[in-house]
Amino acid sequence: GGDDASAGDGSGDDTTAVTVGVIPILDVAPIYLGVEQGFFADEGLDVTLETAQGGAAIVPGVVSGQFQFGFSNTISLLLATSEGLPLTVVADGVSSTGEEGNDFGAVIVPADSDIKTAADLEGKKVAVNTLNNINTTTTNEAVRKDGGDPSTIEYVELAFPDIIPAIQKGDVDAGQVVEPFLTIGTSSGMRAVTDNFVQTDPDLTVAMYFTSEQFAQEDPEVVEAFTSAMNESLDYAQENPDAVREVLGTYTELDADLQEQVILPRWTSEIDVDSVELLSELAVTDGLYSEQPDIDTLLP
Amino acid sequence: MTRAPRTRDALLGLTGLALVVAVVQLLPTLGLVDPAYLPPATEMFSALAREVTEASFWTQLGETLRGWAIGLAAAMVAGVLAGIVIGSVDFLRKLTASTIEFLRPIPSVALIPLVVLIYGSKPASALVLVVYASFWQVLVQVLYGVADVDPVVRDTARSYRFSRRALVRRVIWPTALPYVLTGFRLAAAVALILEITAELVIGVPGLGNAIGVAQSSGAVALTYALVIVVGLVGVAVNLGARTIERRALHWHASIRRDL
Amino acid sequence: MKTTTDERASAAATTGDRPVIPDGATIALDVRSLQKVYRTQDSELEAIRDLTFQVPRGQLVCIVGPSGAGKTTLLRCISGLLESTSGEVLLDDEPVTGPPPGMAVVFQEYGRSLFPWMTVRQNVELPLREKGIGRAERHALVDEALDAVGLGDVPSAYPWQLSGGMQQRVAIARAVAYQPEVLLMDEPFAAVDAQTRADLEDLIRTLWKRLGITVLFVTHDIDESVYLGQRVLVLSNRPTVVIEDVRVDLPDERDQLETRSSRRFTELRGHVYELIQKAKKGYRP
Amino acid sequence: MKTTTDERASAAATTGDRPVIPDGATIALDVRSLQKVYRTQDSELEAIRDLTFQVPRGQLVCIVGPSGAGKTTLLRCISGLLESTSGEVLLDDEPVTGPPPGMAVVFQEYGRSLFPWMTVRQNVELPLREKGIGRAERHALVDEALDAVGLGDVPSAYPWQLSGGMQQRVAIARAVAYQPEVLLMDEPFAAVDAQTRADLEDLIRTLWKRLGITVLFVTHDIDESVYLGQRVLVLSNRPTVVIEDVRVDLPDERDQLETRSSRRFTELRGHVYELIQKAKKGYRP
Amino acid sequence: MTTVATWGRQLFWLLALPLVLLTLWWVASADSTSIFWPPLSTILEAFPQTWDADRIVNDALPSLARLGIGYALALVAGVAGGILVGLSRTVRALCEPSMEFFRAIPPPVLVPVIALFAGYTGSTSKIVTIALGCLWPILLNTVEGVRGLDEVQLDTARVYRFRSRTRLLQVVLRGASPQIAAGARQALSIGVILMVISELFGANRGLGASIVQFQRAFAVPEMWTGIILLGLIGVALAGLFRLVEHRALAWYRGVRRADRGA
Ligand SMILES: Nc1ncnc2c1ncn2[C@@H]1O[C@H](COP(=O)(O)OP(=O)(O)OP(=O)(O)O)[C@@H](O)[C@H]1O
Ligand SMILES: Nc1ncnc2c1ncn2[C@@H]1O[C@H](COP(=O)(O)OP(=O)(O)OP(=O)(O)O)[C@@H](O)[C@H]1O
Ligand SMILES: [Mg+2]
Ligand SMILES: [Mg+2]
Repeated sequence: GGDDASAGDGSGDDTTAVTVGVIPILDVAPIYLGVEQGFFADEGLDVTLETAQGGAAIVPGVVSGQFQFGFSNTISLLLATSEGLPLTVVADGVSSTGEEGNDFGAVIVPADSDIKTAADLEGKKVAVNTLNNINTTTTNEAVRKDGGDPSTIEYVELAFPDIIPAIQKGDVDAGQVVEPFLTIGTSSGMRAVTDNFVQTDPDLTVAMYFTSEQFAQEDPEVVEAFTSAMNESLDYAQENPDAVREVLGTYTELDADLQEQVILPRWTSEIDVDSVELLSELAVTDGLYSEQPDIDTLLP
Repeated sequence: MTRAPRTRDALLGLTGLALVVAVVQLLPTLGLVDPAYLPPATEMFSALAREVTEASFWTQLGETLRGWAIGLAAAMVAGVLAGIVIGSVDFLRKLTASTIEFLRPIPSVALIPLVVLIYGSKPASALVLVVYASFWQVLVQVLYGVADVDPVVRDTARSYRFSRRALVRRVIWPTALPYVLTGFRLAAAVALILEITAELVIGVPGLGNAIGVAQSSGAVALTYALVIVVGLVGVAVNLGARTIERRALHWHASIRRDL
Repeated sequence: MKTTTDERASAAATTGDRPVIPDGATIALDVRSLQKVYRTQDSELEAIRDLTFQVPRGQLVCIVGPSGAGKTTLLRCISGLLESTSGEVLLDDEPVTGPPPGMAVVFQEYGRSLFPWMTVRQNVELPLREKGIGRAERHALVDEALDAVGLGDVPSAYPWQLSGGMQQRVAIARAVAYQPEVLLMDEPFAAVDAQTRADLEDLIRTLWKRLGITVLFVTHDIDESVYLGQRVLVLSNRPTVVIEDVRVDLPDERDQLETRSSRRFTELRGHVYELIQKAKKGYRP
Repeated sequence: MKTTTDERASAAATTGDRPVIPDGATIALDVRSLQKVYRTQDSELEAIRDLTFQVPRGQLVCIVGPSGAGKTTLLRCISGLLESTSGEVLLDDEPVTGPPPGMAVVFQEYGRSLFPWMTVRQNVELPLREKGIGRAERHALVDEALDAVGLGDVPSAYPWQLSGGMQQRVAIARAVAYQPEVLLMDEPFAAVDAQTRADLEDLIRTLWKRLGITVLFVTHDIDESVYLGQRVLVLSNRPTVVIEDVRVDLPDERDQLETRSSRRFTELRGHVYELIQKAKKGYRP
Repeated sequence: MTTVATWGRQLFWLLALPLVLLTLWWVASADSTSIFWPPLSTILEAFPQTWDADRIVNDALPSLARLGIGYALALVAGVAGGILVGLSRTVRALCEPSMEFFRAIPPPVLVPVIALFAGYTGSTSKIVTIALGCLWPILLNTVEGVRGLDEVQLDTARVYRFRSRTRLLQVVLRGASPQIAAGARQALSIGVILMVISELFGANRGLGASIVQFQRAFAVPEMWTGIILLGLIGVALAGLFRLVEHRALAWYRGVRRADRGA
């Protein structure tokens, strides 16, 4: 894949160079798009995007000042805050579409599985990409809402690319996947059982962009500029799905068919505070931490 | 006279690789595994062929190789020096034994968040992981090598009152050399593994990063193609090590017998 | 203060009418009640029980004794490579604790004592370099030594390309080129042919005379011990003590044919042979 | 079809009036135009140029020659450990390609030929076990062999706890206990004392007579070669050829004192000594 | 008497440097406010709560069991393969490039392939991962050990026509054992590393999985306790290894010591 995404024309006089830690997945398309469209350059930012494999590596990177901004899922940010890491959210990242049967993440099972609804997941072995994180929390909530007891589910951690083959081999009964693996799964005959994000909250804020408190205090103008460019990018992405599908090819290795088929998430410049609070409560229910962190310090 | 068997060796090696390729080709085509997860070798190679035409691939390969080489060199120098010093001073050997055992198994992977924190800039954090992991490989081999000096040889050197320097250079070093080279080969592989893993996990630019991107995009054939590149780098490193070995250890029983 | 001849040592001489140590000689090597016990995990083995003898500077002493008596052990204690269990070894009145300067050793395991990663020439040259001898002189010494042992034509071969006897001669050349003050040799001619052996014997005597070095020479060849030595130390079976300290009162100029066919030579070798036979049978004084 | 005495071999005998190979004897070992060139990366070294000789079954042949001549190389070719460059070695009319059954070898590097992880007893016993000899008989053979070489008291020691001469005797005991049909020995007594050496010489002759084995015995001791052998093969300097095939026409019953002082013995040893001296000077037939 | 003194001395050598380093760490980190460098006291406090009986039984022990099985497999395969490869130039030439190829591939990318054959979630794929990683140092060292065997010893075995079984077990294996031990020792610590890496995939419990989860939940002191526990396990395993090596290589130490005259 080419990496000319950063070749924007933001070579103004007083541009500030910032590095953003992102995960090379569908969810961060807006920032690539925003860089391409020059939204960041307009705000005087020269953005370098660095990819990391997961939020766990991005959070320390932001704390240590190696990245000025980062992208991470909401639960990870809550966890970090509860452990006293000084983080501040600067923009929404990605949200659930809120449409049942048409979200960018779901729990899938083999077509002939006897798991028909979320409650059927009780006592089953379910693959997720990270234990004790957003995907388990939301799946648990979906099961709970369907009248099941999520505590009986046995979660197993597998990388997204391995979840589908693991389901096919019968190593696990079901798996929580996001795009493009959802499309890969359903097109190979699997069936979505429940849209865990939508079930939890149709407006669920799944991930957000953040910076360190220290940076936010030292360079409020840069943060403001980033927020505004980021929000612009998010809105732009939401309005131009075709542009999104196109930019995917620049930083992922999705083949052309998949680029067309994947279900895009919802991008919005509005952080849904309620859903963040809900997630924080659910995290307590699931025992991820015993005391809710102070959401106000985290959110802007 | 010496060329013929070496050509034969090379041919045999290629045969071995060809066998592996054949197995990888047959497993999916015979339906023993799902081609969606292990595509036939031909598909991997065509993905590879596409990849090598892209400039970014060569940049990534270069980044990986540079990180690997610098880390390995640092680990070699540090490991050999430390190994010889610790190995030839009884006091130090005893003193450090337990600490070495303690530090050695700590997975470099577990150090990733720390490394990211301390050494902000990214290639440096991969470097630290690479050096940390391969250092132990070299150190331990050198320690074994130093301990392997033939007592009669050591006595000879002692009775002729060799200086410490000469003892190290003329006696300990040649004895330890076979071990050092084994250490080099182990460390080279470990360094490559850590470099790639760091690229994969921390996002240090390089082949590992490319593998990560391919993996999370579900581009299976490309993932394998990149893995093949990593493997080939390993083969090349070993060839180099063997060449050095043939020259540096021509007196050693293992090489002599091969002539 | 240098020790000189002491009563005990002269009393031990039973052959010839003069003592084994000439009056007023300076003592180079003084072995006093040396004992060596090898300790292994679950057993002890007393190799040397009680050895006391003195060697004046510039003497050539041969040591003979049954196989397994403790000759190698003795040499290793003298060279400071092995710690003794009790007693002490003094070299020029200094207790030996590690290998002393100016000493060369030819090991019984000649093959293993050569560095396989160096050529013959490098093997011989390295100790000289360590001694700090200049390049030109070093080269001359190495060439001379290799020629003397008949290996002038293989300097660039590696030890493992040589026959057993040739390896042994490299080890000898190394010791000879080193120009030591004290030379310890442990069966150094065991692997060479009769003619070469005779040549090497004469080489050692020539060197010894020319350089005035002190030589301890372990051998199993009784004729050789008498032909070479000024004195033959006959050791008992393990645990070792001295059975007899034989003075070799042959003229200083020796000749392979003449000396060996002299009556006194035959007498002496007969005497030593008898002692060895007694030693083998377990005789202890 | 067994080969018998051939013209060439008998013609080579120059001492004594009978040929070195008795008429009608069965040939056990037939070495034909053997050549061995050592090849290293950048050089070649011709160790053996052209060796041809035959050994009838049950003969005891001694081989002498200057150091570095190629004696060890010859033994290694015969034992099938080394491939010859040209020519061939036949054992009982079979070409030797690998170590043949029923052969035992005592290596010149005796120390390295013992397994350091086994005790003396295990070292001697293992080949017997491999030969498929039952437990009881094996034990008897091992005990007997160790006693014969004077090591009856150290069976549970490890080789590295032994002196050089003792190690060599372990290697001899191993070969003796094996009860081979063909026995190759490469300077097997180099590291033992004179008395032990004499005993071992007699041991080998006794065994040879009792078991009727064929023995090839490399030695540097000319007296030993004449005392032991029925025939002494004198080799030239490298590249090796046979200088002379000396028949030892001493009576079959030999005695350390009597035989060695006989006139014929002195003549023979003088003759062999001369040959060696000629060989050393570079003489080639 | 002497044993007490010996034990005391050994204990000293064992603990001297670690104690010094721990003290340094303690002092250096005492006032640390950095999230990632908690004071050592905090870490030690977190230790007992983190590694309670439940964690030990359900996380640590299964991990160790997998490590044990994987390591044992690697040992058998590595030694057997190493002897084969070491003895035959042809086999060596045939296998070496392929071996180097697979050796160079990082376990994290190899794991999905292993999972394809050994299953994603069970212990099998983890054991295979551990075994594959431990294999290389053992194999390589065995190959080198076999290639460096004393020629005279090999000749002796040939001349006395040892059966191949005897030749392999009594001569080749024993002779190469010091170097095999070197490889096995090295593999041990690689095994611990892979025990963690293997649990990064398809695991929900286990020592490595726990550490990774602490790390991802930013439970830094707990993560440190995990790292320390891994180190301790390393030391314990090394001690165990030394016990075995001590017995198996008694002769080798004897050879070495013999010439030093102990
Ligand atoms: N490292 C050792 N451990 C235990 N015992 C040993 C050791 N080295 C030698 N010995 C024993 O000490 C005794 C004397 O050995 P030493 O090598 O000094 O004999 P030697 O007189 O040199 O014999 P040879 O003439 O055969 O070389 C022998 O009985 C031997 O078994
Ligand atoms: N591996 C080898 N490579 C090259 N040359 C060798 C090798 N082994 C022996 N030679 C050479 O072959 C010649 C004959 O060696 P060999 O060991 O057969 O002599 P030898 O008659 O046994 O001598 P010695 O009586 O000293 O043991 C020597 O010149 C030696 O340098
Ligand atoms: Mg000795
Ligand atoms: Mg020889």
